Amino acid sequence: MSREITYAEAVREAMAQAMDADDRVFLMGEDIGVYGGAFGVTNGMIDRFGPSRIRDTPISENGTVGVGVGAALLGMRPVIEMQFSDFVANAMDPLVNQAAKIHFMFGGQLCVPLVVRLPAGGGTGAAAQHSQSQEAWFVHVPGLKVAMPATPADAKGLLLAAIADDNPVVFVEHKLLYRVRGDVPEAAEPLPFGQGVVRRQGRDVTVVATSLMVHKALEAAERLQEQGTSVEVFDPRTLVPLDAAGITASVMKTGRLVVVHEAVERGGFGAEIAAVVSGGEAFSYLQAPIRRVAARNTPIPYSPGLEAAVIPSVDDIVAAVAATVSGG
Amino acid sequence: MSREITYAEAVREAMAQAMDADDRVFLMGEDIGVYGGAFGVTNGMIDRFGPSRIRDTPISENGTVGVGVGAALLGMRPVIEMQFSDFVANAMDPLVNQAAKIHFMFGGQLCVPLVVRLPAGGGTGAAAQHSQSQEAWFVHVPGLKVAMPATPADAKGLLLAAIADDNPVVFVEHKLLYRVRGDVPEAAEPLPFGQGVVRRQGRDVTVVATSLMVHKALEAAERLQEQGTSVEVFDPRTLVPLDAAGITASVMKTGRLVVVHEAVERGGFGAEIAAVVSGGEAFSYLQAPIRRVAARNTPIPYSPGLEAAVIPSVDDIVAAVAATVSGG
Amino acid sequence: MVQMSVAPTQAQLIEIFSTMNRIRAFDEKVDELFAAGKVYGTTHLYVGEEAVAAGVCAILEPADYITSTHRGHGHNIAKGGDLKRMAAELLGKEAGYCHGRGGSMHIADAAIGNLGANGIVGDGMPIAVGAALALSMQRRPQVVAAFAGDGSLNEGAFHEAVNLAAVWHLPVVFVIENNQYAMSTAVSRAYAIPELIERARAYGIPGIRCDGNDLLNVMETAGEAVARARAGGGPTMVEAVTYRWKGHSKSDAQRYRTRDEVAEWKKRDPVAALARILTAQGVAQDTLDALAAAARQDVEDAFAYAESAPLPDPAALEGAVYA
Amino acid sequence: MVQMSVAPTQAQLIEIFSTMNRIRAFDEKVDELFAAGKVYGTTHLYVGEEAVAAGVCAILEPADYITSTHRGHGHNIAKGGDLKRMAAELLGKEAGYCHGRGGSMHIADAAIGNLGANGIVGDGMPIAVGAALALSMQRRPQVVAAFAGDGSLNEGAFHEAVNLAAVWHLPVVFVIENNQYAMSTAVSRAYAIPELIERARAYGIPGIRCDGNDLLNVMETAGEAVARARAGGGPTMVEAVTYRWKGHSKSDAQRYRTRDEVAEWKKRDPVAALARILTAQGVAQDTLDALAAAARQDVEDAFAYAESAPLPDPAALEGAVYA
Ligand SMILES: Cc1ncc(C[n+]2csc(CCOP(=O)(O)OP(=O)(O)O)c2C)c(N)n1
Ligand SMILES: Cc1ncc(C[n+]2csc(CCOP(=O)(O)OP(=O)(O)O)c2C)c(N)n1
Ligand SMILES: [Mg+2]
Ligand SMILES: [Mg+2]
Repeated sequence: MSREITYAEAVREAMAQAMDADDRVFLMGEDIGVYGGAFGVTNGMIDRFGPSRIRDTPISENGTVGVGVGAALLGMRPVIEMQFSDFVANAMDPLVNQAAKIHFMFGGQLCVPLVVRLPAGGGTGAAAQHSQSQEAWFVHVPGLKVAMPATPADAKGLLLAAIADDNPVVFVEHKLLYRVRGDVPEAAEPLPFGQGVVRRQGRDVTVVATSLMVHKALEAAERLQEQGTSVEVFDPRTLVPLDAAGITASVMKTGRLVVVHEAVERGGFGAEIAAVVSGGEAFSYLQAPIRRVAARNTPIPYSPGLEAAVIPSVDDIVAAVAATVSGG
Repeated sequence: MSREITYAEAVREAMAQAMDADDRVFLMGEDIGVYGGAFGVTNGMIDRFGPSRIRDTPISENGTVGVGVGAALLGMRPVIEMQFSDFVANAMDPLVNQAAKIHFMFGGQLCVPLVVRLPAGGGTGAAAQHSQSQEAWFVHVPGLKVAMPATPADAKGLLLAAIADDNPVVFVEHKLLYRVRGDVPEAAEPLPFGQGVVRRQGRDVTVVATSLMVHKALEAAERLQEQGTSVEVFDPRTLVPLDAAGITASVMKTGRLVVVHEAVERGGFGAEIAAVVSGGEAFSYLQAPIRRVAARNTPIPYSPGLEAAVIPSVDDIVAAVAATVSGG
Repeated sequence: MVQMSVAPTQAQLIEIFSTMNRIRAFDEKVDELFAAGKVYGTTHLYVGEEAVAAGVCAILEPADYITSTHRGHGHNIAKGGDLKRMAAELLGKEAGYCHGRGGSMHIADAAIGNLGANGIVGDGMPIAVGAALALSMQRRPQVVAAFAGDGSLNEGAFHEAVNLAAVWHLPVVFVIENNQYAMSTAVSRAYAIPELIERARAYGIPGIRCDGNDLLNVMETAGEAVARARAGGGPTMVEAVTYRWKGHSKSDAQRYRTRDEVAEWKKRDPVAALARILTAQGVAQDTLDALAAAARQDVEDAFAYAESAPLPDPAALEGAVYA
Repeated sequence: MVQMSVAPTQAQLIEIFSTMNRIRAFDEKVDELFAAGKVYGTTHLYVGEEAVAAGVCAILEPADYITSTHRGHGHNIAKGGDLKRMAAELLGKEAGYCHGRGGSMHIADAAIGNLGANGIVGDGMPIAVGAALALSMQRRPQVVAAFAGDGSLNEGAFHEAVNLAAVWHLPVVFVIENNQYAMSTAVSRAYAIPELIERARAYGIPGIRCDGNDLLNVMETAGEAVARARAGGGPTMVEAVTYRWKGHSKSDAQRYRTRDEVAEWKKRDPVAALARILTAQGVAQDTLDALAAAARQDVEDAFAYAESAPLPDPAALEGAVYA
């Protein structure tokens, strides 16, 4: 059974179902209680689960993630909301130097089943310190897993899997997706990590896109179809583990690749995808350079026209795909 | 005039000359005073410049970098030593959310001439929390520049340039390079950022390597020469700005690319180079997949045999180049 | 202990009254524009807290520095900022302080010593300490005031910065605006101490609490702290107890507090309180009304200017990242 | 206030004496092996500070938890750790606690409640607070002791963690090993306060200082703190004043302190002090000598075992990253 709910509702439902099923699951974050979180994701949860399990924290991102690690070591399954993704810069140390390494470093004696939810991305006029997309940092940290769901159903399924995972998971949600609606199963069914999905079949070019950009890529694909270009849109859904096989297969079919993400281009996850493809089996199938469509290499500016110019648009994707298909 | 000194001496000399020439330059860090820093880089400087300009800090990486930002706003030129690169995880917020964004975010009113020196890398048996190579994080942050010198002369010249730069610079030094000797000019001559250097000319394959790996790549090239393979070794020296033109030209000449760095492969800077090349002019010259030689996707383990297995070796480079040249 | 020796003159108080009215009028106007959907992004309003910024900045010299917060309009106005450039920034215009790159949360005015508002809670404090370090190394006589909210004292940045200021004995004053809440979190839920200045002792620096809605008390307290800093006596923490009248940001259902509580605090309006003092000193009500009206007019003019100002050109962005 | 009601029995003291000797012997051996170039990497020795770990862990129940530091060998031994697995870890062997992946700075023993040494100064404290949170949510009776150095109290991690423990009233004891220096930095250069427990008040929790070289004083103080935590009375900060005899780590010219100072502190040897107490209680010197010799022998045996143990297989690494 499924029904249409929003992405925010899907995230909330995943957490609530996990909490119903497992006493060890609890939430921590700033203003997640009566306030319901800056984006309303935890709205009402405190009424149902109480302030111990929907645990408002003081403004202490570093301490909160560190405490999450400690609680996880004793068998709890904390789910931490960063109020904005940007503030995870304050918690890099416990995430990277503790959560990610403990299992390995202590020879497997302990594990850290911790989820850190990051409301990421721009498009809200919140400017440079409230609009970042930092997933590439975490991809580069062995010991972390990274999920980046684009749809309500994926948000629910992947979050259930993240909470059930014995490893620390960075869970990237895009603020502009929270209100997006989609069909979501009622049951608590985790979606496996590492399995991408072909969102749209196509012949001429593969577009690998993440999070909000999946939707922009699909819109671009519609437009390109009208121009006679058949675009395959691939959504990896999790960045670590990555469905390299899925991407490779798609590129081997189409012979062309465009990677789209909202994070700034330089050093972004698109580089990793380009490296995986240009370093692998699909290399010899490539008929054109791999193009990246990503944010310009600037902080996110405030003014709507500036912000729109920095963040990739449907037009940008259309142009990049067209260039890739026409160029050789 | 130049003479042979160590990399550590070159770093020290750059700082001392900058301090002699400019009152605004000063150093902050943990135990950089009488102790001389964990790696002896600032040895003796306190005797010459005194405790105000060679400023020992309490163990407060976040605060120290934040304070560095504030001092830079008022015209000082702080050079901060992280005792180990790993601890910069504690200072991501002031570096990323303040230093990198202030100039842009405030419309150019202010600038942040700050240098953060990171003794990075493994090979010392210091294990997971004292051996990381995190340069890829900073490459992904617009507003930061990133230098990664491989030789004493570059260390000196690039550090002089970093200190003279009006922007925040992340300066990555490899611990195992500190004792490496090389010819270094006596004069204070800054080296421009964004200019890579061909360390060795070759015809068959381009190896782009950074920091300590430049030396391993050169050693591998020697060996490969004996097997009849002519390797061009390219050292970008700075990652931001990147000498993309230099890399592209080399790959257009050789038709093959192997990227080597010590950081873990997934999401590493090698991905960015692969993306630059596979997305640019050199794409159609590529005769083989782009290979990456990098640390395995694990934290750095302690035991010498384990550590050596994780960090790229000369053998690994030789094997990757051989495969690239023979595979098509 | 250093004390402010002279009470403010009436002329000074009248000027401060104007400042507080400009702050009030500016943020009321911003509130109105946001409610009408005319401004992009979000904002944090200073209404009800005017005496803190106005009192502290009245004590500072023009050449002194401040660092500000996400709730920073009042700080910039009090330090002498330009309403037109503020309005233009909020409307995302090229004429704004940041050429539209910053918006409400990122107003800085280097020329008047405002080293910047900050979207990251707590981060103004290390920056202030660094500025104070620069002043001390440069042997300059200025001091730095770091505005910070009650919510910011649990950040590591606060802790590390205040300790560095204490150990290095720097000319900085930490002005903690205790407006009772950090977003939805009451001070009592974030701290196990009755007064925030308890924290000062942990770093070996003086802490003084004052009524943040009482301009004279703010000035007296800031006066002591600034004088100490300027005399080489090191940092002080000032806790100014006040209240935020509006929601935390653009959208806030305010489920964490009661209407009664808000109403109670509105009775302690800092602007009205200063008006009463001036009236008691014999200043005519008409004069005060005229000053308030002039403040509102300045704000109207600023936004009128801003509305007609041109938008920035995105082509300039990539060249704007590096100095 | 909760007090430790019963003084330790002689049998207990003798066991603790053995523990302290094992700690001493272990780290003296490690020092010797490093000096001889027989161990890879670096290490931080606990010689001179044995009474702190031994005293605190004597108070803890076996099911209680600790978090440890870079200077962690003593903590693990005091909590009941296995010398063989420690020695094997230092020699990078598969039989080590971490299968050679961790080394000296990363010894954990989940089975005895040691949640791990830590290479990051300060980071054990939030982990301890998290463990205490788990215990409190799980309604279990255990407590957590977080060992931390004097240098760690200026990290944001300390600050945020202690505040969370205070606000949430968690069963955790912060054991601050004040050995006078953080690497080369004397406490007086890193803090503008005379005693580190001054920090406790800033979070609204009790702080108690004790002589870290006096086992009975450590036990009494830890006893009070642990009893409070176990009784639901929330966190306590304990400052144990002690001294590190050896250099900070493998290589340290010790330019920041004098030989005289070190010699002065060596006169206050905590192991000798406990020996004197036992002698005064009538325990024969021979018995004490035998215990010390047995401790040294245990350490020799452990390293002999470790030397002959097999190295780990790198092939296992990639499968070891994720649980
Ligand atoms: C590091 C960080 N964490 C969280 C936030 C989100 N946030 C913005 S303002 C705020 C509350 C701040 O409270 P306080 O310091 O008391 O200032 P006030 O808003 O009351 O003026 C929060 C949680 C942020 N901007 N930065
Ligand atoms: C975050 C971080 N900063 C710096 C270091 C380097 N470092 C390791 S131990 C140490 C001194 C610690 O002093 P203290 O806490 O007093 O412990 P002690 O060594 O005296 O036992 C330093 C600076 C580190 N490991 N982690
Ligand atoms: Mg507040
Ligand atoms: Mg110490």
